[in-house]
Amino acid sequence: MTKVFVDGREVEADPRDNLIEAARRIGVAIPYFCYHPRLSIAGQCRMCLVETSDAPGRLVPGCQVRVKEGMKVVTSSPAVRDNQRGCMEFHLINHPVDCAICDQSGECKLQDYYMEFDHQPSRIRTSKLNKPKREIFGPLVVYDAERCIMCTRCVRFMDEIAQEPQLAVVDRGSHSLISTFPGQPLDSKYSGNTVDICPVGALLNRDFRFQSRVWFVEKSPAVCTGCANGCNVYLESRGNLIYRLLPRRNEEVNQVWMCDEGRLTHHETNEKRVEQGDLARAIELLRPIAGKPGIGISLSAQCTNEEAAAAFDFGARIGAEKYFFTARLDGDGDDFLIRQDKNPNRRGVELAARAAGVTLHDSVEGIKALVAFRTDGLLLEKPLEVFIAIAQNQGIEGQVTLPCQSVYEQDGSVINYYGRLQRTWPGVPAERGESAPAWSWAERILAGLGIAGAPRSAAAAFDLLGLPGLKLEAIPEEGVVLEQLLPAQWPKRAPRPAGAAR
Amino acid sequence: MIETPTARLAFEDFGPAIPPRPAFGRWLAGTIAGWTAFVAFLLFISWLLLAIAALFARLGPIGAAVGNIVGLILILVMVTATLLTMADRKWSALMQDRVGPNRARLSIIPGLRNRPLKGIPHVLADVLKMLFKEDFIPEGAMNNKVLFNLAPLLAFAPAFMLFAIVPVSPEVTFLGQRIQLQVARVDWGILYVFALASLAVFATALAGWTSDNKLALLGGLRASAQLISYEVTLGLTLVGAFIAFGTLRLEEMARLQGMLGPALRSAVVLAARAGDFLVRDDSVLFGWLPSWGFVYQPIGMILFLVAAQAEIKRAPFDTPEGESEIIGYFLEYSGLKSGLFLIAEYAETVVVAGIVTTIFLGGYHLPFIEPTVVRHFDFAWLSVFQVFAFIVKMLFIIWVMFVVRWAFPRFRYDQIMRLGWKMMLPISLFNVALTAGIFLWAGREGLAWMGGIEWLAIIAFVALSARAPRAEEAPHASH
Amino acid sequence: MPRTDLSPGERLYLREAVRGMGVLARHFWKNLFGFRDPAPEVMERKGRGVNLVSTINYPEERKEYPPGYRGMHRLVPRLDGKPRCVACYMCATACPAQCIYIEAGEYEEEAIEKYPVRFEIDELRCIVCGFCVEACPKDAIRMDTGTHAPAVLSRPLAVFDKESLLRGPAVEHSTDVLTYRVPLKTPPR
Amino acid sequence: MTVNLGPSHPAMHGTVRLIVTLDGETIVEAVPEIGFLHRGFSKSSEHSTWHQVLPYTDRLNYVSPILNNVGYIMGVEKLLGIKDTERSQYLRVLAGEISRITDHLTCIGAIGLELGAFTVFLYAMEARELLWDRISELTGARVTTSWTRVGGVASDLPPGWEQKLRDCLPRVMELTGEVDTLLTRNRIFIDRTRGIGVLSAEEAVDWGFTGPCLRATGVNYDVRKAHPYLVYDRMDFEVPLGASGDTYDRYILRLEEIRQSHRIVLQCLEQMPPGPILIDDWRYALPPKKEVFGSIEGVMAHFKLITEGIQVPPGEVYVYTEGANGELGFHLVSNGKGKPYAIQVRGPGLPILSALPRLIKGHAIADLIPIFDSINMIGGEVEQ
Repeated sequence: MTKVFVDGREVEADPRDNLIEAARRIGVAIPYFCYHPRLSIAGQCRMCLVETSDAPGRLVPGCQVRVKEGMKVVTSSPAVRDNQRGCMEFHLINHPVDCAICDQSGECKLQDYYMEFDHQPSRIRTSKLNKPKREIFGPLVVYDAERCIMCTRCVRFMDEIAQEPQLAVVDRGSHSLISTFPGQPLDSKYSGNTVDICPVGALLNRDFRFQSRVWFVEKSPAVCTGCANGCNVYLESRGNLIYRLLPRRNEEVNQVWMCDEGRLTHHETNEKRVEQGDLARAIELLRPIAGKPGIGISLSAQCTNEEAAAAFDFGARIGAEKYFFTARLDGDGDDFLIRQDKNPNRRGVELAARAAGVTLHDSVEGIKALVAFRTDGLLLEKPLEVFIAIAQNQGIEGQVTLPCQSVYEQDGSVINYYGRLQRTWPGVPAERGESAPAWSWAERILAGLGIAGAPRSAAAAFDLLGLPGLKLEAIPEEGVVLEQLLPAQWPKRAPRPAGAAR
Repeated sequence: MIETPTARLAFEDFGPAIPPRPAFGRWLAGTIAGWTAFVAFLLFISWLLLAIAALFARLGPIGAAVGNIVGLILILVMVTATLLTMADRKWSALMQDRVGPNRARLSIIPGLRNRPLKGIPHVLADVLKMLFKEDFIPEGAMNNKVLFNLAPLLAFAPAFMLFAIVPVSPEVTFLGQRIQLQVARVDWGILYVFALASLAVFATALAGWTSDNKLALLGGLRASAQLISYEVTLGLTLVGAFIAFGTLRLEEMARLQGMLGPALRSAVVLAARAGDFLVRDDSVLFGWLPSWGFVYQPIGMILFLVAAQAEIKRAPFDTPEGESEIIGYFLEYSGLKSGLFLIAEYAETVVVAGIVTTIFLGGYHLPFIEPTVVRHFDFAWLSVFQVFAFIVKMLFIIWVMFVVRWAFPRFRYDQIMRLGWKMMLPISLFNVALTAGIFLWAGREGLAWMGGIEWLAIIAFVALSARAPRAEEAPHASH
Repeated sequence: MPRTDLSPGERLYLREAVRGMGVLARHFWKNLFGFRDPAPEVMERKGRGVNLVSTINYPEERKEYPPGYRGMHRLVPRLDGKPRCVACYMCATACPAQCIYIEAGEYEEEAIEKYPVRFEIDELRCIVCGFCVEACPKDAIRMDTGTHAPAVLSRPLAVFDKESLLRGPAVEHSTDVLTYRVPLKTPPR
Repeated sequence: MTVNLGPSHPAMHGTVRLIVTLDGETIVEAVPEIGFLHRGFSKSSEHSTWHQVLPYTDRLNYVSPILNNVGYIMGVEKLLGIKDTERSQYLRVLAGEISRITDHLTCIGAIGLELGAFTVFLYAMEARELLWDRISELTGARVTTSWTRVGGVASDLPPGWEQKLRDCLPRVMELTGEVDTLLTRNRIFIDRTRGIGVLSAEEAVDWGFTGPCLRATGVNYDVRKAHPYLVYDRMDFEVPLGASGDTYDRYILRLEEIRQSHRIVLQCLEQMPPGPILIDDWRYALPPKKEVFGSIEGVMAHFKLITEGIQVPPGEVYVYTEGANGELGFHLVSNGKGKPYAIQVRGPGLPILSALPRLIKGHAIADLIPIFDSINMIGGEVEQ
C-alpha cells in the first residue's frame, strides 16, 4: 500500500491508483468528465487538475498521475478552485441552453459541477457555435454535437470494451465532434453503454428519450431477464411503468455494462400485459379433474426459482401426471455479456425439478389438462380439455388466463448460466391489474380446491428448492455462486467469479 | 398511461367584465323615482286596506270583521312580515356596507329574466324554499310528534292574532260604508295583548323539550325564563300609558292623540267660514308638540321597546336562539315549521311596532295637518293619509328595532335576568308611581311637562355623561 | 393598560346604545342615499355622496385583478401559434400539489426538439402558488390571464388540456432558440 | 349534561370539537379535541424541497400567512447562514405588520360575531379586505401568498402601491374606530367579557402562552422587542400590556396592537431603502429570468435549484418570530439535502388552546364562545 495525503488526510492507496481513486477512498471527490475507471486515460477535460507536492506551483491532472509514497495532494486550493471554475466556463462556452429539452438534465455532470464549483453568471457575450443536433447514430443512440464536451469516453468505450470501433472524433478545435463512420451506424450490441458513460447530454438513449425526467423515476435493483447472463441492473420506474434499465455494478457478472437487448427487456413488462383473470373459473375447471390422471404442468424458463418450485409443488398436490419444460428459443450470443440462452432461469428450473424429483418433458402431449406456469415457448398441437395459463403477456390464451407478474415486479431469485443465484426485488411501485406471482396463483387455486399447505410467500417457495443454508432474504445483493452448477466451459471475455478458471 | 379526461371551455365566457360607471344623474333620477314609487305604493296599500274593509262592510257587521281580518292580518301583517324577512337582510346589508341578497331571479317572467330587482324575488324564493324543503322530524321527537308539530303553530298563531286590537285607521265613512280598520274593539284592549303574548312561551318550551336535543332544550329553558320575566315589565311599562289616557282600549288611546270626530269637524267648519287655508290642530300641545304617547311616557316607551325586544327574542336578547352558542330552541326544525318560527318573529315585530305606534306615536294621526287635509279634501282622503302615516310610523319603529338588533352584542342569560328583574322592573314600577302621582296632582298637562323634562334628562344624559377614558389614552408599557 | 371602570352613563346601557345605533344609522342612511359606484376598486370611490358599500356584485361587477395576480394558468404561444413549452417538466417538478401532467413528444424538423404532446393542469389540485411560473425556463407558462379557474360541475372538467390552456398574446424573446438559431441543417436520419 | 360543540358548529372556527360537561349552564369540564384539520405538515414537508414547503406555511395561520412565510424563510436562511437584503427586510416587516393587522381584525370581528354583534364582524372584515387587496397586489394572492424567498422576497412593491396603501389605511383605522365605538365601552360587551376567562401572569407563563394572550395578563414579552429580528429594532412602537388577562383585555390589546402595527407600517414606508429584493447568489436564489432564458449558466442553476432544491448544510435551528398570536417557532433540521429532514412548528395556538379547559371552567356555556374566540385559535397552526 502506498501512503498519500489528500487535503492533509492520510490515505492508504493502492500503488496502481491515480489521484482521483486515492482521494475517493476517503470520500474526497475530485471532479472529472473524461476519466472513467474502466477506460484508458485521456486527460481531455482538465477538470481534475489538483496540486501535488511533486509539482509545486503547477496543477497536474488527477486522472493521469499515479500515487506516490508520501505525496501530498491538495484538491481545493484557490488555484485548483480557479481552474475548476475556468474549466466549467470553458466547457459552457458553446454549450447550448438546452437543459429544458435535454434528457440528461438531472443526472448531468455539467449541472452538478456548475452548482458545486462555479455558480457564477456567464461572462461570454458571443453567440454560441451551431453544430449538428439530433444525429441518429444507431438504433439506440442519438447524438447532439452542441452538447458534447469531447471527453471521448464513448470513443474509448467502443474501442476498448465493446471492441467494435464505431465512433471517432472528427474535425478540429471547437468544431470537433463525435461521428460514426460513413455508412456504418453505431449498431454495436453494447452501444447503450456509451449513453450511460456520457457525462453530458450528447449521447442519449432513443428508447428512453423524452419518456420521463430522471428525477421522477425511482431506481430499484433487479436482474435483467434478457438472457442467461443475469446482468445486474437498476430499474427506473414510476407508477406501473418501467422507463429504462441501467447496469448495476457486479464485477463477477456484468462489471458495469449491459447489452442493448437487455435494456429493452422492460417493454415486456410495460406492454401487452394480461391484466385480469378469472380465478373462480379456473378453480371450477380444475375441481372435477383434480387428483385424476391426465393433468400436466408446464413451466417456462422465465419462471423465477420460486415460481418453478411452486409449480412442482402445485403439481404434486393436484396430482399432476407430467411436467413440461418450455423456453424461449436460443438467439445470438457472444463471448462477453450476451448468452445464446435467452431465458434468465433455465438453471433454476432445472434445479427446482431436481429438488422436486420430477422429470421434465419437452413437448406437450399425452395429457388432457394443462396448467401452464408462464407460457413462453409453449406450443399446443391440439386443443386440450382444460388449459389454464398463468401468463405475463398476451399471446397464448387459455380457457382461463391468469395475469402473472413480471420478474421485475416480484420478489424472487433466478440462477444465471454459471450457477449464480441472484435475488430480484419488486421494482415497480404500482400494481398492474390483478397480476400476481405465479406461485401466488398456484396457492390461490389450491386454496380454492380446498388443498392447504402450498407456499404463501416467495420465501416459503424458495425453501422448496432445497438449498441448504440459504434463505431468500439472506441472498446477498451480488448473489451466491452455487458451486455445483459451475460450467466447465466459459465464454472468453465473460466476467466470472474470482476463483473460476479462465 | 394515465387517462385524464380534459375540459374544453370557451374562455371568452369568463374574464373581467366591468360595467361602465353609471351616470350620476341617471342614478339620482332612478333613486327619486324609486322613492316616489315606494310612497305611492304605500298610499295605494292604504287605500286598498280601506277599500277592502269597505267592500266587506257591505255584507254586514260580520263581513266588516272579516274584511278587517283579511285587510289587516292577511295583507298588512302577513305581507309586512314576509317583506321584513327581506328588509331585515337588506337593511342590515346597508348598515354593514354590503349589497345584500340580490341573486334570485324571476326567470320564468320573460322581461325579468336577468334582473335582480333589488333582491325582492328572494322573498318568493325564501317562501318556496321553506315550503318545499324536507320536513324532517328527528328520531327523538317522534315520541312527541303532536307536541313537536304544535310548537311552531303556537309560535305563529298568537303573533298574528295580536294585531286584532291594533287600530290602523279611525272610524270613517269610506266608499259609503262606516268602517274602522281594527279587527276587534274590546274593552279589555291591551290585556288581550298580554294574554296572547304569554302563549308564545309554550311554543319555545315545547319546541325545546320535544326536539330531544340538549342544545334545543337549553334554548327552550332560556326562552321560558326570559319570556315570563319580561312579561312583568312589559305589562308595567304600559300602566303609565293607561293612566295617561285613562283607558285600556287602543282605539281610544289612538283617538286621544290627535283631533278626531266632532272637534275636527267643527274646526274645519269654522276655518271654512273664515276662509283660512291652514287649520290649527288643537290637539297639539303648546302649539308645537304633538300630544302623542311618547310625550307623556318617555321612560315607558323606551322600557316597552326594550321589553318587547326581549319578549320577541330578538338581539340583543336572543339568548334562546344564541346562534353561536346553542343554535336555538328550533334547532331541530326544518322546512315549513322552521319557517313558521322565523316568520312568527317578524310578525311579532310588526305587532310590537303597531302597538308602539298606537300607544306612543299617535297611532294613525298626522300631526298639525289633519284639519287642513279635511278642509281641502275630505275625511275619506284623510283616512287614506292616516293609514299611510300609521304604516310609515310602524316601519320606522321596525327599523329602529332592527338597528338595535344589529348594533349590539348578545346578553348572557343571567345578565338578561338581572337586567329584567333588577333594573327594568324597578324603573317601570317607579315610572308607574311617578305617572300616577303627577296625573293625580296635575292631570295630563302635568304629565306632558313631566315627559318633556324626562326627555331632556335622557338627552342630556346621553349627550353629556362622561365617557370613561379611552384605551389609547392609558399609558403603555414600552422598553 | 390599566383598567378603567365604566362611567355611570355607560353603566346604564343607554349612552353606548345610542352611540352604537348612531354608527349604524350613519352607515344605513349613507348607503341608502349614497351613489353606489360599481367600479370594482373600493379605494377609488371617493367624493361626496358616494356610499360605503364595498361588496361587489359578482359576476355582474368584477374587480380587475391586479397585474401581479396569480390567476388561471395559460400556456404562452410562440409567434407561430405553437406553445413555447418544451416539456421540460420544470413546472411539474416545482409544483407542490403535483397538478401538472405532461407528456413529451418530438418535433421532427425544428431546432427545438421537444414539445408537449399532452399538457394538463388539474385546476382543482392547483394551489395557485405560482411556483410553476417561477420554475419555467422558457417563459412558457404564465398566470397572467387576469381570471381565475372557473367553477366546474364535475372534477374532470377542471383538468385543462393543452389546447384550452394555449391562449393569450404570443411572446418572443431574443434568447429563444428559434430567434437566433438557423434552421436545423441536417434533418434527422 | 354533556354537550358536544363542534366540529361542525357555528362558533368552532377551524373545526375543533369541544366536549363540554355542563351543570345547568355552568361548564364543569371541557375537553377540546383537535385533529379535524390535520394536514400532516411535518410529514408533507419532508417530501418537498425547502421552497416547496412555503405554500404549506401559508396554511398554518391562514389569517396572517406572510408572518408564517417570513418565520419559515428566516429559519432556512439561518441554516444557510445568509442574510436577506435590506430592502427585503423592510418589505417583510411591512407585509408582516399588515398581516398582523388583518389577523387581529379577524379575531376582533370573530369575537363580535360570536357575541351577536354581526356588524362588528363585517366592519372588521371590510377593513381586512382592504388590506388583503393590498396584499394581493403585492404578492399575487390574498391569502396563499407564498411570498418570501430564501434571501429575499418574491416581488417588489408594484407601482403606485404605496399610495394605495396610504389611501386605504385611514379607512381601515376608521373602521377599527367604529368597531371600537360599537364594542369597547358597550356595557353589554363589557359584561360579557370582563372577568371572563381570567388567567394570571404566572399561570399564563406556565401554560406556555405567548403573544396577545400572554401580554393581556401583563407579561411584557414580545419577540419583536425582546429579541428584535429583521428591522424591528429600527421601528418605534410600543407593546401594549393588559392587566387581568381576561377576554376583555385580550380584545382591547389586539385593538391597540392594530394601532401600533399601523405605526410600524407607516415607518416602514418612510424608511424603506431602494435596492435589490433578492440576494444575488445562485446557490440559494433563483437566477434572474433573463439569465435563465438566455444563458446556460443561469438555466443550469435554475434546474438544480428546482429539481434538487437549495442545498442546505446539515444542521438544526430553531427560529422564532412574533406571529399574530404569539411566538411562532420553526424547528428545522437539515441533513444536507435539498429537502428538509424534519420540520416542526411551534404554533402559538396549541399551548393557548390547551389552556382552554382551564380558562372556561366554571363559566357559563355562553362565555365559552367569547373566550374561545379571544384566544384566536387558528386550526391551521394548531393542527399541522
